[in-house]
Amino acid sequence: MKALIWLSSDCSSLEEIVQALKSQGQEAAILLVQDGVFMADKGCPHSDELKTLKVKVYASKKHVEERGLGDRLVVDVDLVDYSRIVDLMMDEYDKVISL
Amino acid sequence: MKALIWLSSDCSSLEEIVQALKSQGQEAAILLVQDGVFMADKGCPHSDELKTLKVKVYASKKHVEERGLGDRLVVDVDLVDYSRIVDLMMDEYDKVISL
Amino acid sequence: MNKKTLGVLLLTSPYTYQNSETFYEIAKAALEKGHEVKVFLFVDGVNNAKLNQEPDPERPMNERFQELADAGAVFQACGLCTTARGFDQEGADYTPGVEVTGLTELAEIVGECDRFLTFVP
Amino acid sequence: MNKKTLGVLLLTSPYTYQNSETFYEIAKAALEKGHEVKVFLFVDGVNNAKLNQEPDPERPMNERFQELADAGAVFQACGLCTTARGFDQEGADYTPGVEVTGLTELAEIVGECDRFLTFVP
Amino acid sequence: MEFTERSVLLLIRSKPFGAIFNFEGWRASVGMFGMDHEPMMLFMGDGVLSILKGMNDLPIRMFKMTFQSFDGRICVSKKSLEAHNISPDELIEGVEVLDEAGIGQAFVENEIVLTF
Amino acid sequence: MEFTERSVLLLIRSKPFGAIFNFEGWRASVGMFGMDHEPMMLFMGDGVLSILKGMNDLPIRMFKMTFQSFDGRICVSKKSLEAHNISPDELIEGVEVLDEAGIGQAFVENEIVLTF
Repeated sequence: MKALIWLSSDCSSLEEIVQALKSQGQEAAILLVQDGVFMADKGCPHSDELKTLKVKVYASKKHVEERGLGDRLVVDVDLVDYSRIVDLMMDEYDKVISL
Repeated sequence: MKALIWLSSDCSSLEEIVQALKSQGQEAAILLVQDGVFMADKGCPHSDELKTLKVKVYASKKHVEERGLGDRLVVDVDLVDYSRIVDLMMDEYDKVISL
Repeated sequence: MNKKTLGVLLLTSPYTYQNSETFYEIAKAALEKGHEVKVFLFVDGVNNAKLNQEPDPERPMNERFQELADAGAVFQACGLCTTARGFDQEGADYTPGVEVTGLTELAEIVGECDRFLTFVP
Repeated sequence: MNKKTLGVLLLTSPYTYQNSETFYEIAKAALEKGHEVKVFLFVDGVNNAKLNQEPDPERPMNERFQELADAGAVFQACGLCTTARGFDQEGADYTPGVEVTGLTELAEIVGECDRFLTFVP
Repeated sequence: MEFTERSVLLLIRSKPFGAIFNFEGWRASVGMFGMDHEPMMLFMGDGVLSILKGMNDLPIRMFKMTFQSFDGRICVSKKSLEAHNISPDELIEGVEVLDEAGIGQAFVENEIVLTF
Repeated sequence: MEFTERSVLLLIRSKPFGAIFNFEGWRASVGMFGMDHEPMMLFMGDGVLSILKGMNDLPIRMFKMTFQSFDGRICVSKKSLEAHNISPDELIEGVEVLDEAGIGQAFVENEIVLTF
């Protein structure tokens, strides 16, 4: 099972959920949308957490750009548009966990 | 000038505002209402901050009780009802800062 | 104690946020003590004035607004917020006594109050 | 790729939260790819369906809901949330195509979807 | 797709009272029985503040009783409890405390996740 | 009480875009000029994320231009900038960075505080 974690705002419990999935041999990836993209910003106290989780991180291109974070991201993210987000949710991953 | 800080949810910048007021020789007190009362709970990572600020802290009695925090408070608070809250805002303090 | 005026900015929806409950209790207590209360409904705060909200016995919003208005509270609702949300711009969807106005009226309240309280989300 | 069904739970108000924008874009993209979209409006999410929202050129909610419904999206709105907020329990205040139902219909969507997405505040 | 009876995870992360999402999560969980799903509630993060025994449970009492009468599982993250300095004996009756493996299984076994 | 022209503090603590409160704070600040108040905007906490130069300012451009044309002061907390790892040269034009004393004065000198 491959889970996609949709993170739109509050990142509490994110690390716990990712580690718990890993403990069961499951794969997890994170999709940052809306204010969730601030988690990859160099000013976010939780950006290190995101890096040390060593999971694939996607971020909504529109939400990163409108917030002016293009040059401020410190996490390696794949910028994705809505079409790709739908493919991630519907085809590339088996389950969506909304946070 | 005596400022009453109405804290209903998010405690970010609380410490900074209290210290800034003190730096100008002003007095500040804190009124915890609604989810703001969780800040005085023994499980809140910011309860120590509240203690070290050494300011008067009031908390809405109704909001503490309905949340079941009566025995869990680790900050010395004055429990107040709505009537007292109005007196604090209108008479005992000169300005309300809503957070 | 001197009678004073409390200005209020309410930014959130009823039922969904406890702000509406706390606002009511604070406004009622202030009016009972002889203070004036002037309220500006802004953003989702305009939803508080909507008529025909089901009379949840615990939270009868329409009755509460009427009760506060009858006791002298003044209510203004932001016009742009009102029309954006599909409510009548003349106030026909709102509790009687709630006037649909604009930010100049918020500025008026700010100039006429002794204390000001914002109910944030 | 297989055509699948996306279930959506929308909990927040339009204009106030970006969720409504993102929901629209995601639902549109999913429908264009041939997926089905089934939406349950819950808590303040029911406000998204309100008719006569001012056609903000950037965010014409009524047109967007109509466009999604015309493209096959199914919309249900929680009945208790609807009446609590003062809207007609038969759906007369809502965009055509939005049905006022209850949590059993949310459970139906949960049983009929391949993926489920919650738009939290 | 065809209707399928499912195991459903209600993930509750919000505080009680300040906003109604937490309580509406309880209501939604009960609604799952209407179509014979098997719902499980999982309290994580600030959601753990809503299963304190001392809390006034009037807003959710009926939902909780119904949920438990259908043998719905009410679970909480051990890690979140510890982070909030809550001991298991402060919790309402009938809550299972899950360790990391238990949390992992919850997300694996439940096909659908609803978040409040 | 009688109407009084005032100095008014608009305290902006919310993030931009995810919810509209931040942008509505800009709109309210401009509204203050309608009754000849003297508004000052103060960005603290996550509010500092809304005055980045690279942000798409379309939703607030007109408010910002109007606010500045009336010589309204736009201020930001130095401490909040540092906490968010933002250097002053990343900010939009015309923002004053306030240290602790400046923040203290802002809360002392402005008679009324509106929070967004």
